[in-house]
Amino acid sequence: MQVKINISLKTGVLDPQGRAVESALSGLGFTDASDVRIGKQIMLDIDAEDSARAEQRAARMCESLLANTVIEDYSIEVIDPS
Amino acid sequence: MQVKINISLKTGVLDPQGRAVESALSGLGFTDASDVRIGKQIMLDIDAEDSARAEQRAARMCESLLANTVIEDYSIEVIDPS
Amino acid sequence: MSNASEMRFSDAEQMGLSFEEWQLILTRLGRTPNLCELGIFSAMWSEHCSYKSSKKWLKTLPTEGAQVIQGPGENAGVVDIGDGLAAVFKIESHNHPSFIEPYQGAATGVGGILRDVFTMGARPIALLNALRFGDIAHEKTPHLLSGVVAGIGGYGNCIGIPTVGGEVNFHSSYNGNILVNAMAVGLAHSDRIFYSAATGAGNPVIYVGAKTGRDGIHGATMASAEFSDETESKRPTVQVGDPFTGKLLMEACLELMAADAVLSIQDMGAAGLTSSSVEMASKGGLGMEIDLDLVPVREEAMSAYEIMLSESQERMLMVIKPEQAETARAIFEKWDLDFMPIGKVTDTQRLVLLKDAQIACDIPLAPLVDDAPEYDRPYRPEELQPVLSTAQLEKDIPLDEVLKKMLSSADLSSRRWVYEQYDSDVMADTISGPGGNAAMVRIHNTDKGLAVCTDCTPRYVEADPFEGGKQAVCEAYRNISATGAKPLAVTNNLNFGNPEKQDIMAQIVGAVTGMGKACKALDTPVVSGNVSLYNETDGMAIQPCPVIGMIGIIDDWRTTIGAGLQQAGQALYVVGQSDKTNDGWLGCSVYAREIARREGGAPPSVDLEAEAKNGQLVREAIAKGIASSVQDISDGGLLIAMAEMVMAGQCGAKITPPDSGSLHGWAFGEDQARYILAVRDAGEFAALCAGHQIEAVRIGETISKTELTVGDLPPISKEVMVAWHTSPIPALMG
Amino acid sequence: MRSAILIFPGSNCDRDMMVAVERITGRRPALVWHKESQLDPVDIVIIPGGFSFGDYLRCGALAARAPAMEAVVDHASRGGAVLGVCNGFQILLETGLLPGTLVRNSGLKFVCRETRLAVQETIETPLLSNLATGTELVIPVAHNEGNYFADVALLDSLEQGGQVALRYVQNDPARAANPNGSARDIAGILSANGRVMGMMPHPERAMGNGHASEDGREFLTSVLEGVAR
Ligand SMILES: Nc1ncnc2c1ncn2[C@@H]1O[C@H](COP(=O)(O)OP(=O)(O)O)[C@@H](O)[C@H]1O
Ligand SMILES: [Mg+2]
Repeated sequence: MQVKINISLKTGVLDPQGRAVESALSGLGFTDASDVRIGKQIMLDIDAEDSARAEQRAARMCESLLANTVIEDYSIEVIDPS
Repeated sequence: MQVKINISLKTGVLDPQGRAVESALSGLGFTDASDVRIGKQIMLDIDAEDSARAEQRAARMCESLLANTVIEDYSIEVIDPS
Repeated sequence: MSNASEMRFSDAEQMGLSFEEWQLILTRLGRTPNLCELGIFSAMWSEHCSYKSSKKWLKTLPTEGAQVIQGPGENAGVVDIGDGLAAVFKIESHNHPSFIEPYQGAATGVGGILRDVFTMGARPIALLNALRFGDIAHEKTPHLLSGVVAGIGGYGNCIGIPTVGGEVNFHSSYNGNILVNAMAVGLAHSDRIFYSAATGAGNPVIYVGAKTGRDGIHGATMASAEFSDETESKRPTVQVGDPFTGKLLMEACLELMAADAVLSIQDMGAAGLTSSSVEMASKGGLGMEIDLDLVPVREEAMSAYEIMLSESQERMLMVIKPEQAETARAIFEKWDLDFMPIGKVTDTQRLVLLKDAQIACDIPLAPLVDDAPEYDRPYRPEELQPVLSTAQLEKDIPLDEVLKKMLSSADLSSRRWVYEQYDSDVMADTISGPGGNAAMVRIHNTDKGLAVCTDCTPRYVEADPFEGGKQAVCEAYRNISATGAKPLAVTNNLNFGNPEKQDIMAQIVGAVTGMGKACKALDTPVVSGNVSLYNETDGMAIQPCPVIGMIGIIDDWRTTIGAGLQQAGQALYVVGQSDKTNDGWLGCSVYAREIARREGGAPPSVDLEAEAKNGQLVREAIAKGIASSVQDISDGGLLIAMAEMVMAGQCGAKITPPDSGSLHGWAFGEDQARYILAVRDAGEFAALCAGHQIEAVRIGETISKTELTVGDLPPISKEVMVAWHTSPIPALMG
Repeated sequence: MRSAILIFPGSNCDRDMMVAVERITGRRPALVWHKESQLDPVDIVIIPGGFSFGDYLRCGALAARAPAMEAVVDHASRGGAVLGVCNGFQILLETGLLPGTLVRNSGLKFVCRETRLAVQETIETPLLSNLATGTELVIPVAHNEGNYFADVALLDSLEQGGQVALRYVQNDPARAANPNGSARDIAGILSANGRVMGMMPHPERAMGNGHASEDGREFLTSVLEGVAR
């Protein structure tokens, strides 16, 4: 089952990369961009009976490794619940 | 207008990070995970009249800075076309 | 093209083969090749693997000397450095891939050259690079510069080998063809060097490292083709470096070699499994049989052609002692790497590949290697450039203004922005890192130090290939000598345009001949190298750039000195300059380009005898503790060298120009074979010079104020010079 | 003085640290492979710099989940001393033995350069025993992610609790003191009990004897003598 996990920095956590990208964008003339934040997207296959179970496993993976829950939030989407 | 950009490695391009994470997951007992690929998710605000225009601007930003189109694909989603 | 269908000349042509080469393949095989076979021929006969345009001239290089353990022809050169130890080193280009994808191109360049070195049983101890970018104001330059530098750091920092030196220059001829050359130096026991020749029919052939994907297929032929805007848009699959796996592979290979299990070993570099299997088998005078279904792959349905030509990174091919197979497997398992017996050595002198239980390739090895075409390409040297007189070039601009312009010019400004992105201290043996003359790394746990540098002055080579080839060697020689180390040997990277053009071929011939002559005169034989041709975009060739990487040895690293001035009250001398050259050679100089806005003109001539003599004098002055700082005089001339000594030092300098002649010529002329020395004892130094029958000119002394004073002109403070010097690149890069 | 140095795939300052510790103490540290789940009793565990697991996912994230780190957590929970340098600091943060996080350098580039550090006034700790408050040390850094980040409340509490061990101070007048944008110029911190320390600068690269500075030796000597008492 294909699962998509989005990991983003909690609000208030410093995102130097996002900041630098924002200033680079404005340097290139993209002054219409603001509030740039950079997160991760993890795609993976989980061998599970149903999507509820896949989501549960994904959450476990996030809690124990994929996200640093002190500074990051995560969201899970089961893409292909075939 | 809030825009979400997903950037992922093109198929066939080696994803050493994904590989390392996959083997760490399996070391932690998550043997049900496979095919891990790690990409980026960029959230930003674009000052535009409508979502078509926001999407167009985002595509420009991807082409000129955000994505490395030699090895990465990108997709754009306008989240809040308010 | 499908694998099954019979190949035609049009297919061969697409792969870059000529009609004669196609005919030769038909004759040698006695039949038409299939796709996989044709791919193997085209890769092996590409410029990149066969050196078909340059071989004739490479053979003229001096490659022997008492210090040489292994000259060109192996993965890297090997030089004896005493105490049972050997330095193993080589330089390699990754120009085209770095232009397409600067980060990954540069990173994989570093990974590749490191594999060349540890394949020979050496632990890498230092990395260097030589980079050329387009005009600093060109729109692509910042992107390429930042990507390449990040990529070099990305690989070297992660794998934990210090990047200790290199060079970066800018010129519009590189706008569409940047140069990225990476050099690695390793350390091995001189009686435990590993080679690539396969041994013992029946012995297992093992594949280790990362899995094979569809990356960079036909990179070797790409590197041999001229660029056009079209190739840029084609965007072949880029190889991605994985320094983490590279580190594991390095540790696993070194551990396996220590366990005495390896008979022969070869990394998979350009043309991947093709060149590694062909070279191992042919060097051993044997054959090889490989079952491609056993090759670890990371993509589905890969054809024989794709597996053989993939340039996926971090892979090795080995022949091991059969009885050690289990030990070997355990080591690779410990490091979480693939370890797969994929075939065996045979005595058939053929390369036989199986795929899906069928023969996918069966070709005799001899034609692949021995019949690789070797061209004697015609060449026609351009007319030599006129000598430009100082009067033709000198501009009526105040000296401090010229100094400011020069110090903040693209080519002379500080490279700190670049080298601070490299971990230059890891391994904790860096005695002096980037930013000075040659870098020095300690031989771990000993008193010895290895000095290393890379050098080339393309504008000289363009103006006069022969003198320019000599000069590249001499400049490296001076950089090594200025640390007190004795120059030992060189590696070289020949970066040129299209050799099918007679003027370009003449550049190659001239530069290689000059380089050879200098290496012979200075007893620094060539032990390895690399050739990168077709560096042209839409018919515009690069300034020729035959980079020299040199190593030298010092018995006690504690005796080395730097360029920075140490103490007030010391005499400053120029070695290698008689009063007669006070007029200075401004033709083809940085001054001519930056201030007089005139490129070309004959470059300064190179006197090899003077180079050897002056180098010897400087090394002795350092060894005897007479000199306290030394700087060689190169780009920008005497005043730039002097300014660098002040900027790097603890005190200042007051120097006096000669009474007559051209002030700018004296300050910025680029006459060769010169050094500036600050000496502790002028009397001792005079005696040393007299003993060597060398005249040194006293130009001034060190002073306690950290400033540079020239004659009666107002002093220029160190802070001001440092600001001129360090700001340009950060300003460009934002 | 018994010490142990952890080695992960991708560690690359393990040998440098081993050489430094042996030079100071005359005794070779035990080298512990990441797959080992037991630690022999030691006075201090040192987690060296490098790119454990390639820095993939987040720096230190994969190493923090290795079996050997469970043993380190045990050791720390019994009051054992731990020093993490550079990647070792990142690993300690991921393990939760130290609070806060390290993010990308504000310049978004790897930075390798000399820095000057000032020893802060801290809670009671064996790790800084010989170093008076205000002592300045010149020690190089080399990292991509050394930008210490925590929310204001945590930063305040670290300061008030005497957990800030080292700060960057002016070295070269022509350059910023702080090489990476680190909050409040923090270069190293202590755990609440003063027995676990993480720092970005590399003391093992400032051992004199050919290095540009000898201050790292002074620093490590203080650490090693402190925990041996
Ligand atoms: N310019 C040169 N001068 C001397 N030797 C060279 C030169 N170019 C290549 N060689 C030698 O030819 C051999 C093949 O080089 P190369 O194809 O770059 O090796 P690899 O396949 O390991 O990349 C090496 O031994 C190399 O040192
Ligand atoms: Mg090789």
